[in-house]
Amino acid sequence: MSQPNQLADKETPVYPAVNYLNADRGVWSWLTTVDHKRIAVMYLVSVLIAFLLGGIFAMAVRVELLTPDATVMGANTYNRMFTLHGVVMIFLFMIPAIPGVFGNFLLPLMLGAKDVAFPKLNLLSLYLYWTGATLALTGMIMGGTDTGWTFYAPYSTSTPTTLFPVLLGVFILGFSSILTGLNFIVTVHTLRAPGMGWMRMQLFVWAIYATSIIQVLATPVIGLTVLLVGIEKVGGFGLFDPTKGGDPVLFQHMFWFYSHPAVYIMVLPSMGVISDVIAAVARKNVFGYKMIAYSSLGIAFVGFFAWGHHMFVSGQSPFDNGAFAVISMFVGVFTAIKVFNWVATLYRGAIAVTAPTIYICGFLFFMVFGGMTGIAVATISLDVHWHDTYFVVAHFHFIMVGAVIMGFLAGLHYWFPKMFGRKYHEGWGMVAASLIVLGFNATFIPQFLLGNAGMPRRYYMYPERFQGLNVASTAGSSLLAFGFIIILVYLIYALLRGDLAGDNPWQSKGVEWMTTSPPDKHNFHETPVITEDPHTYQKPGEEVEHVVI
Amino acid sequence: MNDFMRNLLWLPVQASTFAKSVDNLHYFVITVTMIASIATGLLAFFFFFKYRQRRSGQSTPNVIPSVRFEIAVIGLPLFFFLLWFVQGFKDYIWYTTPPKNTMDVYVMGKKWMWKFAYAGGGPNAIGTLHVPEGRPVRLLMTSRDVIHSFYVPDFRIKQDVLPGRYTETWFEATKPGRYQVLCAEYCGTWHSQMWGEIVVMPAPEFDKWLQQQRAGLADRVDTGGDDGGDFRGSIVEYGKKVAMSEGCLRCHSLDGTQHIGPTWLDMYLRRETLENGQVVIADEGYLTDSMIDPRAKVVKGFKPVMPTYKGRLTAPEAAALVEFIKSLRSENLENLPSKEAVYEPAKPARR
Amino acid sequence: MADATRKPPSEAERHAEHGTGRYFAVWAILLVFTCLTVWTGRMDLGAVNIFLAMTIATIKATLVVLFFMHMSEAAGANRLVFLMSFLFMALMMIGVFGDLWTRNEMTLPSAHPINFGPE
Amino acid sequence: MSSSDTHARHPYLAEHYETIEKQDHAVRLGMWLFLGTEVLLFAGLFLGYTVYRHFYHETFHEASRTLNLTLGTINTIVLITSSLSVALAYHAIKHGQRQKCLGLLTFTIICALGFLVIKGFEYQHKFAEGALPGQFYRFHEVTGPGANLFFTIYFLTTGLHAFHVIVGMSVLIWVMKGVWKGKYGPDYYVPVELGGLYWHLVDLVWIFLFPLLYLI
Repeated sequence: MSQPNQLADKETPVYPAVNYLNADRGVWSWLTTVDHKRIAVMYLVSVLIAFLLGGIFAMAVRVELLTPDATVMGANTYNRMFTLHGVVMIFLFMIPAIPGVFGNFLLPLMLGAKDVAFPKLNLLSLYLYWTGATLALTGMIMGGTDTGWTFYAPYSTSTPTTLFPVLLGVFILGFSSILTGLNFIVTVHTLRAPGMGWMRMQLFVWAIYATSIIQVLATPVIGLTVLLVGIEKVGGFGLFDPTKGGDPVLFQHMFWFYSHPAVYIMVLPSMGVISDVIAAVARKNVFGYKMIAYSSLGIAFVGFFAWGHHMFVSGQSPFDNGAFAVISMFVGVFTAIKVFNWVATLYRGAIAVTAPTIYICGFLFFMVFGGMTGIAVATISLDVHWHDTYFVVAHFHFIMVGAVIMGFLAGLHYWFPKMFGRKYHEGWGMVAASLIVLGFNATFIPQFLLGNAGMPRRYYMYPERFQGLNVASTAGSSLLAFGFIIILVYLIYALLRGDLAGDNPWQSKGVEWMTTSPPDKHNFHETPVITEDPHTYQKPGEEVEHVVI
Repeated sequence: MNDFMRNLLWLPVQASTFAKSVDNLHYFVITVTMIASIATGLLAFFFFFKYRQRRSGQSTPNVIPSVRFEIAVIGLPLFFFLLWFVQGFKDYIWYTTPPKNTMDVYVMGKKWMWKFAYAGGGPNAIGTLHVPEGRPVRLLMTSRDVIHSFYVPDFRIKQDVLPGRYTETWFEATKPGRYQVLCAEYCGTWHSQMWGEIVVMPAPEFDKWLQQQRAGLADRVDTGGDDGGDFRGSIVEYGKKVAMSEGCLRCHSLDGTQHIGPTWLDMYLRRETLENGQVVIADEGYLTDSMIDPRAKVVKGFKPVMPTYKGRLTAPEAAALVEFIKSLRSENLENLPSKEAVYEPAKPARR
Repeated sequence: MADATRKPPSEAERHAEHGTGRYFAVWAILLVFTCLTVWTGRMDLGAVNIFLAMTIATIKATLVVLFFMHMSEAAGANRLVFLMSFLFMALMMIGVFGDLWTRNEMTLPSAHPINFGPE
Repeated sequence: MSSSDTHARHPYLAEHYETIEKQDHAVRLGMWLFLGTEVLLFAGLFLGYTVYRHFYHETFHEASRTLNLTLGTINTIVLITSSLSVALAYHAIKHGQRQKCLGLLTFTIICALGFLVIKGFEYQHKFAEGALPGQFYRFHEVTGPGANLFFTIYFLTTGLHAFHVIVGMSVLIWVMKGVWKGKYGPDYYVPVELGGLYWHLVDLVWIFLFPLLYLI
């Protein structure tokens, strides 16, 4: 069956009676499913709960920082709050979110396959995620950890707080991440539809493939490092303990060898989402398809070389500081290429103004601002002043909230009709999107200035001169939280009583839109044969105007 | 312009030589970042309106990049990024190489407080450090428990303080005043209260203050209680106590008399000729190495009988010994190399 | 479309003519190399010792990977993936040793050896 | 791929693969990726070893002399022989010789047990001597700085490796159960191959571990 003419004008939307959601009934059928779409929906629910939890911790931290002294909680509780905000947000939301939800749901659909390469392994990843999450959260209840999400060595191995459950939880979450990455790499290598060469895969598939490479090759090192910290804390083996001859900077090397590629595990999938959504929203071929695909792989590989820029002031040698700084600049260039290509994709497009469009506009601004402040922090002399201050906090939130969560929300809104067969209310969508973009700016621009003024991270009490900016940031964060609540409300409403979406509401050329929405249990009735390049929005037989800039 | 940008970005006052060059690069980087991100945001916004979807199912041209465009897209950002790197690395190398004539201060980071001890002998204090204006000050820092980070926003300097070893940083204050020291590496419950203060005084006023402090040193201990820390009184006294307990004084005299080992009087920065004829300056490096590996550089005329103290001296003890040796200075200005060893019991020379 | 049993691809024939002789040959070479490295290991050759032991271990490892693990007949992707992991191990070592070799003497733990052991 | 085709599908062909070759290729690629992650898991420990050897090379050199070289060499030979027998078992099952494959796999598992027993002796000897990691270090023969770190790394690396030997053994036992029940034969032998691959990786790690700890 050749590629159907997806650009036919909208016929009346039909909701398939039998689809993956109601193919088999009962909770047990959900808990033992090997259908990648059901696993994706379960990931979506768990990941949103984790995001809610992380958000609550964030609000607790922001409210505490309203006054220079104790506001609502004691020092120990505050230290637990920011640690858990870090651990929950990074290990339970950012890393598993887009690969777990959209990777699982869309990768087989975009490749024209029936399922991922190892369906049972996919279910095991989900169970490992749940086990790791419960372990980490029980660690919270059993007294919690106050070491920050980085578990730096001499403090994490000598603090009396219960650290072992969280470390074990992170270790198991690492396994879940490895298995997902492994699954996706094999799927992309072996289960592509006939006619789909490497250059005919959609850019979301490229981004997920690059992310999976990082997941598979970087996560084992954090698994070992976290285990070593656990053994060190329990057994006192002296591996990172200077009083026994160990070297704490070695811990930092091993930790950041994973954690810097980990930030690319978080941002690359959202770049993939943006590439796909921007093409669909602008109804145009992606400008510089090859450049974006190769820079995804470029970020994946060169990202492994740059971990030292987290340790500029940690006693690392000036030579290594210089080496890591140069390499960080090259990783920055790959992101710059992508942003230029996305903006160029909008040129002479036919842009539909919808909620994903606002997220994309926000994404582009935040990606450039966040990315370039990252480059600024990589110039070593500035990092001496900025390291471990709120400037760095603002930088990585610009990337994590500004780029990754904007990408996640753009994807959630764009693929919501495909996943659940219903449409969300466009008006509310745009209101919420603008609120979030505004609230985000109001929260994190003051934090850049706080960093310049010299306020260090993880401060429970701070000198009075920083109070003004902190109050502004807290006000902004409540606006941001309000935006997220609105999204939750209208998405749940759309889930229950949204109007039907039909197979291809956005009239997009993605392969995943060829099947019904919500898709059948076995995705495609016949495996599609791919004959065109991805994202080509010309009607068949229409004369195509070629433009080269 | 400098003050306008500094206030715009909420940067603290520039109170050290390093601060100025850092801020100049800062202004350049931040302006280019602001221009680039606003331009991208506006361009995207402009495209949103100019190329709105006018009718449903509207088809669009196939726009592809030319090689020229690709090179520009890679070249332009790379040029700026590498330019910043070069300037940043140059400033950083200047920052990590302290000048020769620095005034050394030993900094001890301990759970939620900073302790300062002047290298050349002088009052050591908890929390406040008095430094002269216009003279480079080098901080030799170590920690007693976990990793801290010595951060002075007004000087734009920050350096992690690691347990079990020394890290160093330096600054040259340009404006008298009181500047806050903050801990920047999470170190426990009261990480947020681990503040200190650097009081920058005009140079003559500082010298007078130091002289006055040193005079009354013997009887007045400035450090206050210390829970079992090994800094009882000044570091020089501590060094003397270590020298006595480790048996150094059996071979090294303190008042210039010849004995089994070279005398420690006026040893610091003395030009010693070694057994192999090589001439070496007895600076901290030589003193520490000789403690660890005495047979490596034996002074001419002396037997290599000194046992190695490798593994028997902890870092603070070795440092205290060095300070004790540096504090033994007689009035004679000219520093003669040591003569040969004398094997009778040492008679205290009358001076 | 899919026939019931494996269609006899050329790959199977290539496997068949490999007798078990190859495995015994590789086994014998591995034992010889083990004895060699043990014999040279305890000799006091200084720095050469480390280099020699590592080259022998690498030769033994490549033998095991190529013949016992059939990397020689494996598909391209499998080889690429396995070699990438060694590349990243080497990258981690280079990054860390770039720091240790050029670090200021004072900031190395070996500069102030703290002897922890029986008093 | 409509299900109405005349040929019976291959008994172990999962329904989302077209042919058994595609599935075999996918399974092998998945296994090699997993072996890559195992290599990187041990890479962390090898990095720890090289860093601390860089800091305390005399003590590491001295301490490696106190290890029992004969037991180490026997262990290496045991593992290499078990690697051979696994390869032969894979060869046998590919040619349908079920009994021979079972015999060889049992021999491999016996070798693995032997390796663990010898390792047990070495550990017991170390516990007696007091050559234990970190704060438990009471060994009098080696007293230079970093001596306790050598034994920390010794116990961590050999401990993690022994754990992988146990996992490898259980994988081989699971494969033996399949061979015993006749699941695997000339037309379906990939699981035996994967069990063998994992065992060869365990042997590969020991090939590097043995000189680092015992010889240099």
